[in-house]
Amino acid sequence: MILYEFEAKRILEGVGIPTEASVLVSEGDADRLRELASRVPGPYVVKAQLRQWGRGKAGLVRFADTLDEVERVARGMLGLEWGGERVRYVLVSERVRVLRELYLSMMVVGSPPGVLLLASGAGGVEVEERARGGLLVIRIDPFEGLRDYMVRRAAKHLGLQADQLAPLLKGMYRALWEYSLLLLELNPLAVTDRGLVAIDRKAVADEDSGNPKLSELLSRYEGELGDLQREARRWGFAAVPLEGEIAVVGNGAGLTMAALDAVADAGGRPGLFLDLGGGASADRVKAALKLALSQPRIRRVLVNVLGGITRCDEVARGLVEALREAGRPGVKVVVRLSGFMEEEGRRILEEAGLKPCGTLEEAVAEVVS
Amino acid sequence: MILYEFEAKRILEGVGIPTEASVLVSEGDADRLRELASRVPGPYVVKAQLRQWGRGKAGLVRFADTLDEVERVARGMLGLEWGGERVRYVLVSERVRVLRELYLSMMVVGSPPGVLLLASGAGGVEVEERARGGLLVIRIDPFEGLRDYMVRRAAKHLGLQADQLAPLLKGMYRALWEYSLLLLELNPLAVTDRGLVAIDRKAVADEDSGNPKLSELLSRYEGELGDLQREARRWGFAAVPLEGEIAVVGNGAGLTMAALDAVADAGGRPGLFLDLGGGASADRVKAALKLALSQPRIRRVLVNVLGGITRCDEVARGLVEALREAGRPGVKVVVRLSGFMEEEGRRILEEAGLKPCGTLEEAVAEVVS
Amino acid sequence: MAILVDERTRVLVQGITGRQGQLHTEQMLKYGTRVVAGVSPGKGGSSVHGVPVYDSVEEAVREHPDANASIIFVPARYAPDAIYEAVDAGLRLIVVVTEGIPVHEALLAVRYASSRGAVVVGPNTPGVITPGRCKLGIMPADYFKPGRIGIVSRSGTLTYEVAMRLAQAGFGVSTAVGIGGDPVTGLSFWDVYEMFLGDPETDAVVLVGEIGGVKEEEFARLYAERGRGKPVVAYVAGRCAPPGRRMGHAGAVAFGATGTYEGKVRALEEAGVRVARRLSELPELLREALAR
Amino acid sequence: MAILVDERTRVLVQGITGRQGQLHTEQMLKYGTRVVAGVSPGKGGSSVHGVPVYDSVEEAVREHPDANASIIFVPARYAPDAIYEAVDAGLRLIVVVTEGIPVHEALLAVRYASSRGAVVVGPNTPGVITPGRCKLGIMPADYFKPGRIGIVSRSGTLTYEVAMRLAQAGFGVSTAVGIGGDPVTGLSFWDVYEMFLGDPETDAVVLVGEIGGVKEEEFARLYAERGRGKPVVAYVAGRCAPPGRRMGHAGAVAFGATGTYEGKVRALEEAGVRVARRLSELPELLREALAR
Repeated sequence: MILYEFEAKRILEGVGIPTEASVLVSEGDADRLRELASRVPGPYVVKAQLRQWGRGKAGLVRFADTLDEVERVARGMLGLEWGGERVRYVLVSERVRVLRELYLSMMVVGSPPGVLLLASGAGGVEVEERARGGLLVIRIDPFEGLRDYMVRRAAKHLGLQADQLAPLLKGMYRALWEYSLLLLELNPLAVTDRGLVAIDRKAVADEDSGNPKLSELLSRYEGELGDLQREARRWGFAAVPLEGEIAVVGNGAGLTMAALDAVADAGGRPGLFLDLGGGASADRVKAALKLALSQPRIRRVLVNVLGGITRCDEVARGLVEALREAGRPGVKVVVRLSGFMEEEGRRILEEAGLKPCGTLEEAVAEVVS
Repeated sequence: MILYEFEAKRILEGVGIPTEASVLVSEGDADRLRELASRVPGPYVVKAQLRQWGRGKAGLVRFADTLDEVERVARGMLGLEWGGERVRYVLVSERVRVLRELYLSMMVVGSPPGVLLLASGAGGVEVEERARGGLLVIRIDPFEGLRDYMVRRAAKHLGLQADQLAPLLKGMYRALWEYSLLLLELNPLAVTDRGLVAIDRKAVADEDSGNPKLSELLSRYEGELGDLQREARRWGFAAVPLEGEIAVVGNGAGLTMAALDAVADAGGRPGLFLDLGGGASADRVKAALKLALSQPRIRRVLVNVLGGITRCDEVARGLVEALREAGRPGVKVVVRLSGFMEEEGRRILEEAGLKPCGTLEEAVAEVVS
Repeated sequence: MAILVDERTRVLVQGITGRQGQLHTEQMLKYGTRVVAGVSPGKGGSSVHGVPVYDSVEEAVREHPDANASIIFVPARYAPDAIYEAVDAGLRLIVVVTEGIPVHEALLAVRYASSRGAVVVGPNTPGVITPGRCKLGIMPADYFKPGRIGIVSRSGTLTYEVAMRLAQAGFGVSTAVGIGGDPVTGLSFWDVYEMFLGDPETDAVVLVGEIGGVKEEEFARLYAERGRGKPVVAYVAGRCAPPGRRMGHAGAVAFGATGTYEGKVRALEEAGVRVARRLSELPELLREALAR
Repeated sequence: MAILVDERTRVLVQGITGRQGQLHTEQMLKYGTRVVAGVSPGKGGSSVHGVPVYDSVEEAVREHPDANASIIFVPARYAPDAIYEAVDAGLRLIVVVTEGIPVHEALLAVRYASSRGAVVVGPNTPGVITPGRCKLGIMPADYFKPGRIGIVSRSGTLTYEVAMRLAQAGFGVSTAVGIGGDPVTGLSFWDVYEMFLGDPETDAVVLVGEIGGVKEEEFARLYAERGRGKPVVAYVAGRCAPPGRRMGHAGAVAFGATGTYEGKVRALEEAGVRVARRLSELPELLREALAR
């Protein structure tokens, strides 16, 4: 789960990391915008809140000198659609006088297992800019935690006093564990005449963590899900709506992405990614197909299931039932099913007028044709 | 630092481990004894509070059925001297109906570094008794902590439900880390008709930990120190008063204990153990000798210093000064000094009428003669 | 030889009495895997498909001292505990099938295992198979034919797809290892590649990656620095996935410039790894790599 | 050979600018120990007795890649951090002279070092000396003559006393290791004994113990179970110490039935270790043990 910037800001404030004064304006508060913004000293930065990267380049971070300007800019942002997402919130922040921009981040990594601390004397949007400032990488073993010597090393690299940097790094490391964060990024971290201020930030949390401290954030996140994704979550599916009209349904993220790539490669326009996850049982496959069929934009469906131990005949019966219950005229369904009792499964599909394919390529060719 | 039982009891209660109802009576409260004890439901157990093992065998844990009995027994205990210690507190506890006695303890160990969890179905005073009940030893790696599977194993061994035992073990493990405990022992842990109750307990804390949670306990401990030990702590010496009249002063616990053993072996009666600790500098050796000389019981002093890098001539001058400033007629001082500039040191000692010895055996023979 | 598992592997199944545990114990036994014991707290004394069940790993290992590997089917909430229990009982190979283990808990458990010299495969892995000799996992065995190609993959079903295509093209598999789809796993691509390097029964390695994380990039860096002992051919899923969206349940999400398809392919190719743009190209690339 | 340190040891001194650090750097250099660098945060660029000083271990190791051991003179409060820094910089032998490190912190630091394959000697140790070849510690070198007896000790000055007595009786020392006086140390008696077992330059081992803790008992158990490759003669200090009193600053205290003199001597003797009742008996027992 990618957190909103304002959510990350609150987490940082909770662990004692200085941030700029700001006020959050949601769509519903649009009429109180000026009043809310007036609580923040100008001049301003107005930032669209989005669960993705790249808003800066898209013009969704804007300076404003007056409240009039804030109002105009913020109203322009609220409700905007960008990258498949609606701007539900804007953050109106005081514009901090920045003497120097730094970059600091921590992320969980796998091999060897630990947390990476990245620090660069050059803040800013681009990785390349960071690299120019020299990117310091410190590996924190979870069994040692953040040690003072690391703080000293990072401080030296950034041209800061260790005492000045210590509370920030300790706060970040604490937040990473307390909030089950996979990534926490201060970019830029501003050197100002009143010390270090984290004026922009990103965070990604492990939504499977079951961490009670994330429950408020999770419920906001879930409240923003469309019907499709809400229904998918109920079944434990992973659904990502896309722009086109072909739904790609499969079991396993890798396999389903591979099918998606193959469809796009063959000139098709994927409109839905739907991963059943583990356990391609008959009822789950049936539910997934019904869900795909319920999407008005979807004109074609590719079901690609490598059953393995599950009986293909059962899965085939589930698919046929789904079509009978939720089939839409003019929606073409192509199935590729492999595993135990495959022959019997193909027979059942054929009898129901479904096209059973032996390979992914065949199925892709069929669905885009 | 060996904690008082009542201190350990409070720690256990703080981490949610059930204990019996009790009231603490200090020497100063002796006149309110009956009133205090009446807050506890009878029948009673009256326990002298001591910073050592073995009070049970010494008759310092007594049952009492009535408040009259409590009063008599407790008054008999308060102020008593036992094992070099005065009974400053008694704990008056309700006598819990025990269905079965268990033993549980956790201790910090060195190799491999971790915490040992010991559990036995036979509680009681003696190790042998515990062994009879089968002593389960579970090694807890600090990097895993107390895991549920360990709780299940211990519960099975003790004939308890895991759910029943879990809060106790988790509480003990937490207390061990929160209070820098080296040892925490529930012995016995009582199985009663209202569940598990820790009716007796021992704890040893790391007094060097600098742990703020120990500060109250440490100041009580320090408040009980005699002048000798208080002065020793000021210098960073370790002093243990003993029964006899020969003070054994040395640098390093092992060497000083070896000298103590040698003195006892030769028929001498040690009256003070005084370890200078690291750094046998002239001023520290001087201070130690003065401290030993200030003890009225001490008639002879053995100073055994393996200087190493420190200059023996400097140390010798310090010793001579100490004698000049604090020497007592009739107190014999024997010195064995070894290290850099040893010859010069011996010369200085001889000039001052001190007997410099070349070996520990020589010095011991001289001091007991 | 092969890597990780072979005919000497003696398996203990943790969570054997659950639905998945029972099903896959049966499947592993059918395949010929030597499953010697199962563990399920509170179910000690029973048996599953003839395999005796114990209350704890410690008891199971005491009764079956030949056990040298474990496979964990325990639900996510209890799975970390099962890993610690297996490590502490001295097992040196632990396959964690369970998905949905909190990442930070997995981080600690996996690090703990490594500190005690145990290898964790997974979490969220289909397991390990050395075709014809030992299956320690949940993969449909039919897709894997014996041969001389090593497979290392972040994916589950995509691995089966790859193995099937290799078999159709005449390539068998020495060992296939699912390192697991979660952001933190016990083994990296490099760890497994190094094992294949030491395995005389493996001629080349197929690496199956996905967008998200930096595991492919890390492999590329190490392969460029130290590797190249055996040819590696790769496929990376997720070329058309939109950035910032989590594709599936685990680690497949690209954040900003991290974990993108382009970044991974560039890193791999610069390191000397041929990357198939389509699955169907894999056998041909493999043939070319072996010919060189 | 010898164990732990010899002429190939290249030393880094952490806390080199402190009083103790300066003094013992000088002493080690005088002895011929190759001290290649020192570390003292904020003092980088200076030098101590000709040894260059750096701000961090990482910088020191970068400039002196031959450094393979560290000795720590940092005050107790900062010493754990110094251990982590040394481990993370890849040093594999770390001698911690500092006393008074909180036991629970030492526990974690020492366990961390072992998880990364580093050996910690101490805390609260005089260090390690291989007479005539390398002194990595604070012991007065004169007491230690080259020879074929290994010494392993919990004590500081008592070790010097023992070494002196051995020298007077004609025995030299292969290596003397102070494992450290604190309750938790990086090395156990057994760890060091095992090293001596593998050292062709050591014929027998003198173990110097103290009351308190269970280190001597643990050694006895392991020696009875697996050991006896080389004869061991022991001395245990504290026979006349009263129970329940902390003798000295570290671990020397017997609690109840744990850590008593009698228990230790019984355990050692039952395991086949001769225990000298007096220091003066050590050389004779050693002679007998070697004759057998």
